[in-house]
Order: sequence, then structure tokens, then C-alpha cells
Amino acid sequence: MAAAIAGRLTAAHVLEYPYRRSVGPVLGAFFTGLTERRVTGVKARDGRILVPPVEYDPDTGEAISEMVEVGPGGVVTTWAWVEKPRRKHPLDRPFAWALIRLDGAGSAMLHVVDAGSAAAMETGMRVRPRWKDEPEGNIRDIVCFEPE
Amino acid sequence: MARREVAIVGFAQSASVRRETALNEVEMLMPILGEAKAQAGLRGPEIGFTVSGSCDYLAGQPFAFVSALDAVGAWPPIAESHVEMDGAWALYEAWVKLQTGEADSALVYAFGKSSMGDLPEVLTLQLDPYTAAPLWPDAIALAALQARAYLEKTGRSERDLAAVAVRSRRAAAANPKAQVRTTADVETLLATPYLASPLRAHDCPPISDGCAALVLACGEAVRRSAMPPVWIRGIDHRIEAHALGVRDLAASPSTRLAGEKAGATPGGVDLAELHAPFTHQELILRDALGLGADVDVNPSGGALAANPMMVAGLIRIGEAAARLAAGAGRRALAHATSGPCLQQNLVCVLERD
Amino acid sequence: MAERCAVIGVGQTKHDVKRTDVSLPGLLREAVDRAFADAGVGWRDIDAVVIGKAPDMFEGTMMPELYLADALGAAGKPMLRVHTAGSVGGSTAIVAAQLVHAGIHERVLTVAYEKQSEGNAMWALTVRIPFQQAIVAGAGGYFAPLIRAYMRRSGAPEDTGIRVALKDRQNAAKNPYSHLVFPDVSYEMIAGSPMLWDPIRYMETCPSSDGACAMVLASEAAAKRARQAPAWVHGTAMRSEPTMFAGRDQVNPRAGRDCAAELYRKAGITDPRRDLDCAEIYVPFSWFEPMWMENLGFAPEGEGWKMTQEGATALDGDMPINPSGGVLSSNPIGASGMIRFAEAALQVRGLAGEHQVPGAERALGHAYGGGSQFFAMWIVGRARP
Amino acid sequence: MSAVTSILTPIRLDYTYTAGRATQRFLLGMAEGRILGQRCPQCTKVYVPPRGACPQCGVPTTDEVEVSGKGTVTTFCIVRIPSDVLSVPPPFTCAHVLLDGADLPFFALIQECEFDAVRMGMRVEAVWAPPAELAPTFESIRYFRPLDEPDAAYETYKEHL
Repeated sequence: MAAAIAGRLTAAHVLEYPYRRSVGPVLGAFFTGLTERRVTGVKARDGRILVPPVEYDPDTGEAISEMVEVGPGGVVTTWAWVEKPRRKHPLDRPFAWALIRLDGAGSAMLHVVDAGSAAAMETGMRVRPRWKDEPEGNIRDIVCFEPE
Repeated sequence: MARREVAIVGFAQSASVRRETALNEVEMLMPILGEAKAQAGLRGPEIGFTVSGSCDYLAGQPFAFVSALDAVGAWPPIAESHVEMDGAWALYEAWVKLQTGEADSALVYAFGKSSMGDLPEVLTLQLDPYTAAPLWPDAIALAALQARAYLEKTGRSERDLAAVAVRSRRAAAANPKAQVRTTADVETLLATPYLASPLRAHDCPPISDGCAALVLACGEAVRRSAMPPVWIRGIDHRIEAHALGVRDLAASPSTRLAGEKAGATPGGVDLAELHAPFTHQELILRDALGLGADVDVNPSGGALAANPMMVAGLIRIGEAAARLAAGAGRRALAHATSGPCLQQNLVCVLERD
Repeated sequence: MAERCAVIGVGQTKHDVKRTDVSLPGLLREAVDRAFADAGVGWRDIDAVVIGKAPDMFEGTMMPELYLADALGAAGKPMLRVHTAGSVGGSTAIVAAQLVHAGIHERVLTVAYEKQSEGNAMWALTVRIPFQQAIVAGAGGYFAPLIRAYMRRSGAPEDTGIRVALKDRQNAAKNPYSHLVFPDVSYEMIAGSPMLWDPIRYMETCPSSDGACAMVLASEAAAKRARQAPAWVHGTAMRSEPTMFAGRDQVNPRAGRDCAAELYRKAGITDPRRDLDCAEIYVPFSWFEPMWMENLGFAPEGEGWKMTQEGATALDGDMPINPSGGVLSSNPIGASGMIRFAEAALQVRGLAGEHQVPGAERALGHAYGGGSQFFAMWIVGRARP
Repeated sequence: MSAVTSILTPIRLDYTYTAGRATQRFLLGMAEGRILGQRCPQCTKVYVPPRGACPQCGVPTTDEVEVSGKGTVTTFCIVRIPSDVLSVPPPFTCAHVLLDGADLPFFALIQECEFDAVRMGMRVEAVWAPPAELAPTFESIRYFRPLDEPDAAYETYKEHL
């Protein structure tokens, strides 16, 4: 386990847990929707549709639960091009992180866009989700977004 | 209730380094705590309250802060607390404690060895654990989303960002505790590749190991100090919504509000130490705080030159105080941030007699 | 002179081994919504939020206050996150109280939680750290030798721990929020339960729970407008000492004794057993009741066990300890300390329901953590100090 | 598909640890079959293993002291559930062992006797790994075993409980 490197004892330490998160009713509805290839948001008191949904109105603190389907297409509100993906990134080729406001939504969600090159990216561009073959009910059921 | 006047009477920090392999946290902290206390003219048992800031996830083990107490010499037992936050918030807790009148002096310290893990990945765990963290966006990618939102909203350019980096690194050249102390010019920096566009390496902070300690005092305890007291005239902190997609990333309303509540009036300060780990964040913070071109921003080099996590915010306060104490100005503003893309911010207004 | 501070609202979740019916925000809000209903306040009334929990690794979210800010109505407000190991629930409440004592805020929401089922608490506590000696059997393996040392020192009868567990488990049956309830609990059932870390038996051990606790703390002016009678904070204290040092008394740590002494001085307590009506103290393993009785000055050194054996600590005794059923019955680690503080407040407000100590006027809330090295305590009273 | 009530989010983070100056000294001693402690220059107490600081005085401990592999059980616990980190099957006994010449008990597994034969005051000694297997780890001391010596008097170790 320990080895002397450059005169110092060093050792690898791995912190690894398979967290199982209970999601409650609102996120539960969102993730269930993903298994059916639908994206849903929640209606806040001011009428905004928040995507991904939250259980409590960010302005009033009230519990909110009215789910509304949005998208599937949407608009990139900001993006960042990654030339060299990290091991844990969703795609293993160059891609963009993006905030995407789905049609009908009042907030943007974080995901990735598979656009081939940075030159194909632009704020305001339209994108649509590419779905996993067999959705499991988590955010990675959307493999990525792609230019429309 | 009238506020008690609280002064910073001691400050010390380790040099920030890319990887501290020789010393553990306790060995790093001991000389720094000793130096801060010596400046304040206070011995351990005379200090009324001790509070620290750190984060277990940097070290990858639960209760990582517990053993750091060994550096303090907590005997006889001490009144002590810990925040799982940057040390700037530990300083806030200490300031509150002094306001209650239960203590007349406080030792604040913070430590972080970011080099132990893969920091951009570790910071992913700060995100919404249901819909954001499972995608594993790293801290640099998130900052890049913010940077583009800022540039496109304000019409500023990547050149403006590089100019921030150049200025910070030049300032850091005079700071022996800083880590990144040399720089190329703007043109050369702009020719380097993106880490995550629109951010290049110079737009991002270094990964740093380090620690810092600061002593606060009230009333009679202030007189013991070897350092000219620097008074905390106002301090406040605010948080905003978490999800990036509901925030205006090009602005920092929580910084603006904290600044107002702390009494940071535009035009009223000679220098400012802003905890801006990314170049564009310095510009966002300047806007939020109304800092004009006449204010000397980050004369230490700032977090772009040395960014020990959980410490860099506290260092901003200490650096600002040390500069005032050395006569570099009369009034200063110090700022600390926490969370992705400036989610939480603290502003502190300092003044020399 | 500091401003007065009062507890005007208390809420806690139903504690359970796995609260799979709620998300993290949902868990916290179950406690917060109850505290708000008790206090008669809404989000607009809250000036600041102070949150506490034990290690982030239990849920795998780093500095979770950042994510939870929205669900806790903190946007635009100050938010602090406290972490002082097992005592964190208590120290979180104290940090919140200081904000009121200092005259900075009128109403502060404080909340503490743990949702250990999402990860695995035992793993997190026994995680193998390079270059450190392994703790081979979690908290039980750490504390069992100290209990043996106490037994040797005090000469306490060997069934003292069984009697504590019996009393706490009987009390827990009167508390609707309890995680562990054994309706037919008996002395024999506890005595016959397996030894885990000898001398600690299974039924003398705390569970791992999911749960949260919240309180609304208020200034005197705000307390006047509260919906129900407040509990006034008569004093708070925190003390820490190093985990290990030569000659350290881990059975009766000085940090605990000093903490209690400061607390009693602030609250005007000269004889705690006489002056206090009940106490909620942090007893994760049954034997810590007699140990803390001595540490807190309720009994002379070496005689804490007598209080248990004589029934003094029972709900109808002269010094009821853990009327709620205590940590032995519900243990969402980060919240466990705050539940002690909150239960003390419920007692002096007369709102403790079936486990109410009749006529309780002054009560102690106690939490400890680390290797019996971090202490947080408060005394609350029905009367304004 | 039925309603989703939970999600699985595996998290793995990789860290590289360094020992720190004092711990490195101690562990290199282990690799040589030696137990190295450090003495506090202020209170003169000897810490084994050393962490570089006297936690009571808050000063660096710099004077190195080699201590004996013999010591006294001050207190112990019989573990009757499986350990995540030890391959020894339960029940087994873990003890606090005050090494001769040290001022802080050392956590130790006791073997080569019945698990319930361990007592407060029992004299024990370290059993080392075979020379070829000595390494800079705590596991170089495999466990402690009873010594054929009379038990230490309670008064001699009661300050270390």
C-alpha cells in the first residue's frame, strides 16, 4: 500500500460509496417521466415552469407539485466547450457543457451538447435530447442534447 | 444593540504550494497559529474563542477537522467551534461571538490541502445530487458557463479576462506567500489553448495547499497587539439560489446585498481583496460592489495566484487587514465566496485608525 | 449585556431507519414546516439560516447547505453551516442563538439532519485511512473500552446499562417521533440481547436513523408575537479538548465538566440536580447516562450509576433524563444533538405530550462528539431570564 | 415502467495521501521493527505514534524516543461482530496498551490467548511481522500477546484511562 516516492511515503486512498437516493414525489415524477422519454417541470406560484423541478417554490417556500411537460427541444443559454473530456464526463469526445432552456420552461437545465466542434456551438442555438435506448429513470437517460 | 468594535490584531498564512508533501495539517498549522497569536500579543489560554473552517471532502475522510485541533493546544479545554466552510465564515462566527460579549478575543483558522484529491471533481459534489452531480460537471466547466454568460451579456472579451490574470500575477510577484508569481503578457496568454472555452489556464486558479490564522480582539485585548489594529466596520454574507439555470450568472446579487449590509459604499475604499478564483469573477464582483478603477484590487495577487480551498476567503480578509496595517490605505473591502459560480458571498469592510 | 433569545418553534421528523419516502429537501422541510407551524411564522419572517450535520460523506454531498439553500428559503439571506462532529446539532443551535443574543437577527431558523441510509454510516466511520491506525469496529469499538474503564473506576453494578436502556426504551414508546419502539420491552429482553462490543449489548446501542430537527429562535420582541409559549435560553456553552493526550480522562472529560460549569454560571444554577427539572443528554450507549451524570455534576464522581439504579432518572424520578427516549431510540447523527436541545425546550414549554415532565420549569440540553471531546449545552426555562 | 422512487448515484473519488513528517518517521521505524515516539519539549510526555504536535501544549514534538514493545493493557473491548478492516473472526479483543516509556495508550489487537482472558493490567508485548514482511505500516505489528509477567497494579495505569 505505502511506497516511498521522492523520499515521502505516499498512498492511494479511494473514497467510494454507491449512494441510493430517495427522490420524493416531485423529482420522482421527473425521473419517471424520463423513463417515458418525457421531460417535465414543476409549476411555481408565479406560473414559471422550473426544469429540473424542485419541491419548494424558490420565492415563497411553499410546496409545489403540479407537473408540466416541456420540450423536448430547447435553446442553449450559455455553453462551454471541452476539448479533452475528463474520465467522468458524459461523453468521451469533445463536447459542450450547456445550460438549456427547454421549450415552455422558465429555467435552464445543465446538460451536455454533442455538436462535433466548438464552431457548431452558439448561444441561442436550438437543441433536442438524444435518449438512451433503455431509460432507467435518472438524468443520464438523456445521453446528451444535439443540434436541431 | 450597539455593536462592539472588533479589530483584527494578528494574521499569518503559510506559503501556498501546489502540493505539500512533507507536512500534515497539524504540522502546517502550528507555526502559523503561533505567528498570528504572537502578533496579537495573546497566549493561547488568553483567547476567548476559537473557530476554524475546513472541509472533509478535501481530505477525503470524515471528521478531518478533528485532529487539526492538536495544533491549537486546546488545554485547558477551550470554547471552540467549526464551520464546514471557508474560514471567512469562521471569522464571521467569531465576530458574532464577540458581539454577544461572551469573549473579548478570538482565534480563527482555516486549512486545506486541495492537492490530495482531484479538486475539480471533488467540487462536483457541491452540486444538486439528483440532476447535476450525476453528470459530473467539473468546477472549471461550470465557471466557463458563467464566463460566457458574462462576456456575452457585457460585451467584454477574453482579452479583458487575460488582463485580469496578468495584473494578478504581477501583483503576486511581490507576495512571497503566493504560488503563481510570474506571467507572460496578454498576447501570449491568449495564444494558449482553452481548458473549457472561454476559459484558459490563466483564467483559473492554481490548486493550492495552505493554511491561515487570524486573531480578533475587542476592548482591552486590542492593546496587546504588535500590529496596528484594523477595525471591522461591517461584515455580512448572503447566499443565492443553487441551480445555475435559475440564476443570472453574469451578476452577483448576493455580493451586492452583502456589500450594502456591510456598509461598503462605492468609492469609499482604497483597496479591495476579492475572492475571485476565476478572472471573469473579479469583473462580476467589481460590478456588484461598484469598485471603480481607482481602487487597488487584489494587491496580493488574489485567488488567481494562490487558492487554498477553505482558506482563500479568510486570506482575503487577512491580506486586506495586513495592507491597511502597513499603511497602504485607510479603508479596505474584503470579500470571500463559496459554492459554484459565486453562489455565496461575504463582504467585510475594514478600516485603520 | 446580550439580547435575550427564545425558542418559539420546534419541529422534528418521524425518525426511521430509512426515510425512503422523502428526498433530502423533503426530509428537512418535514421538520422545518412543523417548527414554523409551532411558531406561527412563515419564510418571510426568517432572517438567517444556520444548518448543521455530521460528515458530508454520509450523503455524498459536499457542503450540502449550498444545494439546500433553496428548499430552506435562504436565498438572499445569510446561511451558516456548522460541523463539530457528534455535538453538531447542539453547536448549530448555539451558533443560531448567538445571532439573536448578538442582536444581529430577530428570527433565525436552525436545522440539523442526517440521512444516513443513503450511504452507509458504518462505512463512513470505519473508512480505512492511509497512515492512520484503523478503527476496527466503529463507534461501539471506540467507546466500549471507556465504559469498561468507568465500570472499574466506579464499581457500578453490571446491569446499570441495562436499566438505562430499559428506561429510555420505555420513554421512547411515549414519543411519536421515535425511530426504535419496542412495545413489550423488558429487562430480560435487553439483558438477553447479543453483546456487540462487550460490555455493550445490542439493545444498549443507538440505531442509525434518518431524521431532522428544526427550531425557530427569536429575539424578545419577536417572541412576544409567537403563537405559543416560548422557551427562554438561560445559557449556552461549548468546550473542546484534543482527542488524545497523555493522561487524558476520557471517562469524565474535563471539557464536559468545564462546559457544564460555565453553563451553570450563566444560567444561575448552583445545584443542577435540584435546580433543573429534567435533562436531555447525548447517550448513544446506555452506560453514558451514569458517566454524564457525574460529568454534568448531577452526582458525585463514581456515583452516577446510583441515580439510574434508584430510578432518579426515570420519567417519574426526581431528575428525569431523556424523557423522549434519547439517542438510544432515535439517532440521525447530525440532528441528535439538536433533538436534545429541542426536547428540552418542549419540556419547559409544556408541549412534550405523553413524555412531558409535569411542571418542568428549567431543562438542560446536552450534546457531545468526537472522542468525547466536543461538548455543547444549553439551559432553557419557562421564565424569562 | 413503474414510478421511480430512488436513484443510484455511485461516487468514487481518488486521493493521494502523504504521511506527514512525524508519521513518516514512525512508519519508517515500523519497517525496521522499531517503535519510535516523540517527546513534548514542554510537558515531556512521550507520544506514540507521534503526530508532530503535543495536542495539550500545541507545540511541535521534535525529540525522538524509541520505546519498548512491551506494555500494559489499560482497558479493552471484546468485539463480537465482524470488523470491516480486520480479517480476524469475532469474537476478538481490542485493547488500549500503554507501552513502557510512552504516555499515551496504543490501540492493539490481542491474540495468542482466549478472547475473554484479557484483563485490565495484563502485561503484553508486540508480535512483529516476519523480517521480510516488515513495512512502513501499522500492520508491521501484527498484534500483541500476553507476557508471562504479573499484572500491573491499577494505580500504575489509572491515570491513562
